[in-house]
Amino acid sequence: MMKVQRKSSLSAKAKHAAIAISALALLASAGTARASDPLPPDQELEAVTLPAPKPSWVFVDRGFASLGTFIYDTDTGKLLGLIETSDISDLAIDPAGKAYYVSESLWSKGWRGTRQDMITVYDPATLKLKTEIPIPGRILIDSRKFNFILSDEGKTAYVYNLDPASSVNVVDLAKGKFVKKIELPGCASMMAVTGIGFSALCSDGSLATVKTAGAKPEITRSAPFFSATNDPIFDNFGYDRAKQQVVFLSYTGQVYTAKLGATPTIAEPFSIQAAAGVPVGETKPLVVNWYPGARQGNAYHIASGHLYVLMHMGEYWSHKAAGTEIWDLDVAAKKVVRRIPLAEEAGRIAVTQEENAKIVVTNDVGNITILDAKTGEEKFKLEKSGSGILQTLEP
Amino acid sequence: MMKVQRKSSLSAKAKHAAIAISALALLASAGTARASDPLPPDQELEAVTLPAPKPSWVFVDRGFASLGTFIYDTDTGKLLGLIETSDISDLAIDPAGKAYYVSESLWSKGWRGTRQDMITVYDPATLKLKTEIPIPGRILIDSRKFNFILSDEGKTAYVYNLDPASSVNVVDLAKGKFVKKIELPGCASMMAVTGIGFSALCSDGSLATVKTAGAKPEITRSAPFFSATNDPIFDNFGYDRAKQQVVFLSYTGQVYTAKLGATPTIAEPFSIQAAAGVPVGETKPLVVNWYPGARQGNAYHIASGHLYVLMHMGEYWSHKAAGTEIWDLDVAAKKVVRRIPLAEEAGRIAVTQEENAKIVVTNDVGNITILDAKTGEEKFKLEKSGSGILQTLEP
Amino acid sequence: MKTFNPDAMGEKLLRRFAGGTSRRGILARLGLALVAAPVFPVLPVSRASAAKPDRSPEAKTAFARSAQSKDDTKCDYWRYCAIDGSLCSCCGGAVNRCPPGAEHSPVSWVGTCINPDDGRAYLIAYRDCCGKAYCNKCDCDGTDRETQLYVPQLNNDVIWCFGTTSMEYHCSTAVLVGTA
Amino acid sequence: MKTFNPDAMGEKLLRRFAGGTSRRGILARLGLALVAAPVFPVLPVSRASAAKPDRSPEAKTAFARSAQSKDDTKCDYWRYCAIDGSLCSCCGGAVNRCPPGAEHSPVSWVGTCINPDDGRAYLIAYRDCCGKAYCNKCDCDGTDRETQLYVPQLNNDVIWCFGTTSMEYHCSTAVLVGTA
Repeated sequence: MMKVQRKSSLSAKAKHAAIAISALALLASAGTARASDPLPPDQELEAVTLPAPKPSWVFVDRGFASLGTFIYDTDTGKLLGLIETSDISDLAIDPAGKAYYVSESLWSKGWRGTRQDMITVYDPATLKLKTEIPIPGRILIDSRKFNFILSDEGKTAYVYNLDPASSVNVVDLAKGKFVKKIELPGCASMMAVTGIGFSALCSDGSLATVKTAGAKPEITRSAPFFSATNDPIFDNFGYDRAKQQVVFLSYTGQVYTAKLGATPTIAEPFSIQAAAGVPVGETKPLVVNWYPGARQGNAYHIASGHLYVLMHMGEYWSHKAAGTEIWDLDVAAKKVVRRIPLAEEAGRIAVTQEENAKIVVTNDVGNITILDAKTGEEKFKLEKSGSGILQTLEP
Repeated sequence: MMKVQRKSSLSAKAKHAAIAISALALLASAGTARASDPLPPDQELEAVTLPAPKPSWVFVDRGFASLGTFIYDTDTGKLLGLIETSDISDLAIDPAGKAYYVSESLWSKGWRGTRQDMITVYDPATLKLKTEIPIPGRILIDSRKFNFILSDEGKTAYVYNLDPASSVNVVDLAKGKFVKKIELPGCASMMAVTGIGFSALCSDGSLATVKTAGAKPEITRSAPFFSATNDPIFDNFGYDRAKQQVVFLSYTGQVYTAKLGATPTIAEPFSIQAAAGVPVGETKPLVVNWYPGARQGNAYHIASGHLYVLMHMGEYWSHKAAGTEIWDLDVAAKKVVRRIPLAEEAGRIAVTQEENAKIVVTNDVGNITILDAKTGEEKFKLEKSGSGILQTLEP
Repeated sequence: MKTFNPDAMGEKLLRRFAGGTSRRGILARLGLALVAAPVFPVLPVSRASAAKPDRSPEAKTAFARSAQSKDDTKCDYWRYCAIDGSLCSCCGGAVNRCPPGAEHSPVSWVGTCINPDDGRAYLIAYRDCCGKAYCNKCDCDGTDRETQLYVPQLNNDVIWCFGTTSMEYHCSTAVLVGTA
Repeated sequence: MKTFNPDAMGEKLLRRFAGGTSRRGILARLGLALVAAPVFPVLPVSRASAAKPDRSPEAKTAFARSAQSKDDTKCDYWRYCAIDGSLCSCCGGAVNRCPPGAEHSPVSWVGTCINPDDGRAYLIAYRDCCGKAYCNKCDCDGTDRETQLYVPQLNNDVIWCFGTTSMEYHCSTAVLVGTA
């Protein structure tokens, strides 16, 4: 097996041969030590199986043009396995831990041939393919948390599509069937709303809520509450499924909380910079300040209501810049309670939903760092492991 | 578009913002300079097209688990385009420059589904797919030069297969059709033999020659002339198609030349180390010496009869170690006429078949260096461009 | 304050680039998108496009202040203020032209960039070249006025290979459409 | 001088690992390979397997002299003397066991490695785990007695995913077969 980017270990070995040889006198005695019986042959073993997904696990997509999502245990730093997420696919985890779902687009001949969109279902114990559910389409974009979401305790999936009109494909996971397509003009990034359907962020600065049950879906919109072009809300945000509570963050650092439902209520925003005692973020150029940013720049710890945000110094429109600090925001208290400087700047952040939460950050070359969320202490550093989206198990 | 391993240029930019701002006074005058008319809109342009392949071009496979083969011009160091070679595929270039052929294996659903083996034909000017020729199978291995070869002035292709019995699939490229399968037990790495068929290296240390024309292929073998397990001949070697002359190199550094035909003749070997005035390579451990090695460790300049060999210091069985020097061997004179030390050790080497030949070497992280073959002078260095097989146009 | 309507612009682009029958499917679908989306956003690029635009350095983004107009294989080339991806000019193509074998997407996301030579703001269409493996050369990520997925025409993460034979992303061009 | 016959060994491996009906196709084809290949090589590992083997450091390869038996996630672990690829022990599997979801190839290439604890030479089957994307963790390339493509059982570049549902290469195991 040939592979790219291998260390030339052999060649290094050859160089050290001379040194090895000079150490032979020492090795000789160990080399001749001998047990009486030879080692027994290995028994044939089935592939390793996994327990149901745990809150301590983090799911690390390897990144654009890379295949697969690694499962790491943040308790041990160990790699547990790989879920077969194809390029630009999305992963969703059954809340009861009964399946991994991959929403993906495959062509019949590599980059060419017939396009096939589907939700592929994997057994969480064996990671073997269980079934494929064909769907009529999905958006092609590097994965985001809110383009493929589960609802109704994992019985329904919503798959976002852009072709380039925007719509949502509704899939009955219990029956393994595509149900219907709902047009959703000008909106994206879905949140499941219990008993209703889903909500989504819209280009007019509103929150749309879609009742999916009826023959014809009903779409209502809140009053506009943000500017989609002047101070956009990041389409990565915090969501407490049980409480139906969302925490949004805008480019300038405005924090919005919303309670979802048939008629969502959206609270007055506050500034994360103000919450940290630094100047409020502005949209005009030439002002260098702390801004939130990065590709996946915030992670919400649901039980404690803390939002962990990747922050960097820069000017406005630097919203993709990697974070140099993690700000730990107590959302209810409107207070940044801790600022954790990062040794390596980070492009993505996730948090485990454990009581003793761990923060996971990655950078563009795929180095993963696992930190204690309370102390900021570095627990593990895993090199070249993945630069794509991070996910943890959420209640 | 999100991608892996991007430099965080934006973030660096943000950091420099403060500096930029302090330089504003200087910029101000330039910023207000203004032409009278605005720039005209761009015209719609077709994709760039390419001339027929040139001897100055080098074809660089991007490596295992990477897609595509870059075309670089060694005269300019410029990237000209990408041929769609899928993972573990093989590329062959029509000797008349009328087509690029990709021998490949594609599954209908990414890593799963139905296997489809084919020769895919690309137009050399537009790099667009022209046709696909289905074949019954091929070996899966990272690409080598002699698993997919053309014969009869590009009218016939031989595709090596291992399933795990070894065989050769014969394809009529002129008619776009698979012709037949020839069992080839214990042999591999094919050389086209004009008017006969092909020869191949065998595990008994012989050279097999296959007459393909008849209803039943005839396989004859030379007397064994090398040890396939004690001092194997690298399955990458030099081949002069016109003269039907091969130059083989063994792990210890023995150089064999052979004249192919119905009954090939194989000359007595000589030692490349002896040809350089250093001790002859041996098979026993503990002897540190110069050895040939690397994944694609030698390249033959046909017109001059020089073999360029990647050499390293090591012990025997270090035959995959990257080269630290290039040895320029005048095969007919049995003399190493130049030793070129390399700044970065190299895993692959190729030479352009121009009169003023250029040597191309790459390493495992995909850095390409282009050297003048006569002087050893570095002409271009191209970072992270490909770590897979290198090919040049051969007469 | 004059505002910039990316929808109207999208239609203009379509008219210019998407002629011919083979792309009728995509046009039909886009038509739907445009008709069905009454709330599509307006982008406040008034600083650049108003009658008396303020093009002083104080009004420019960090990108615009350091942009150059000489080398289109570098990320700081002025047209790349909102590009994301590999530059086609490094992949065998050109700033506005696909490499051999790649297909230009008829639709795209857009940006408004300031040319340092004349100080004017121009509308740039970042049209992806599609149907070949990811080039992965000269990867750039300009983010001036780039927004989120709910405004896809102004989001540079979407794979804009619609109406092409294959949706495989190869690289991105920066086509000058006109003054903004 | 006792010689080692990798073909006979191949058959032994097949008998042990390839039982069951689902792999009959591969067995049939392999049978063909074994029958049709009268010239398959013998590997001179006499230093390791002769009645009175010379296992002194002077007879060992550079790999064998520096090999260890404690950590099977490192390239210098003794069984990896002729492995090439990602170690399954770094990918959620074990030295002789596939990671979740991967399928063990019934056939493999082989190596003869010396265990530093007892000084004995053992036959190691490098069975690939297949059907998942390339793991790309702990990539190692041991080359003791590794030869070229015309002796595929002793070549570590071949993708040894024969008789598995998918031929996608994930990682490699090092299964101890017995003394060499």
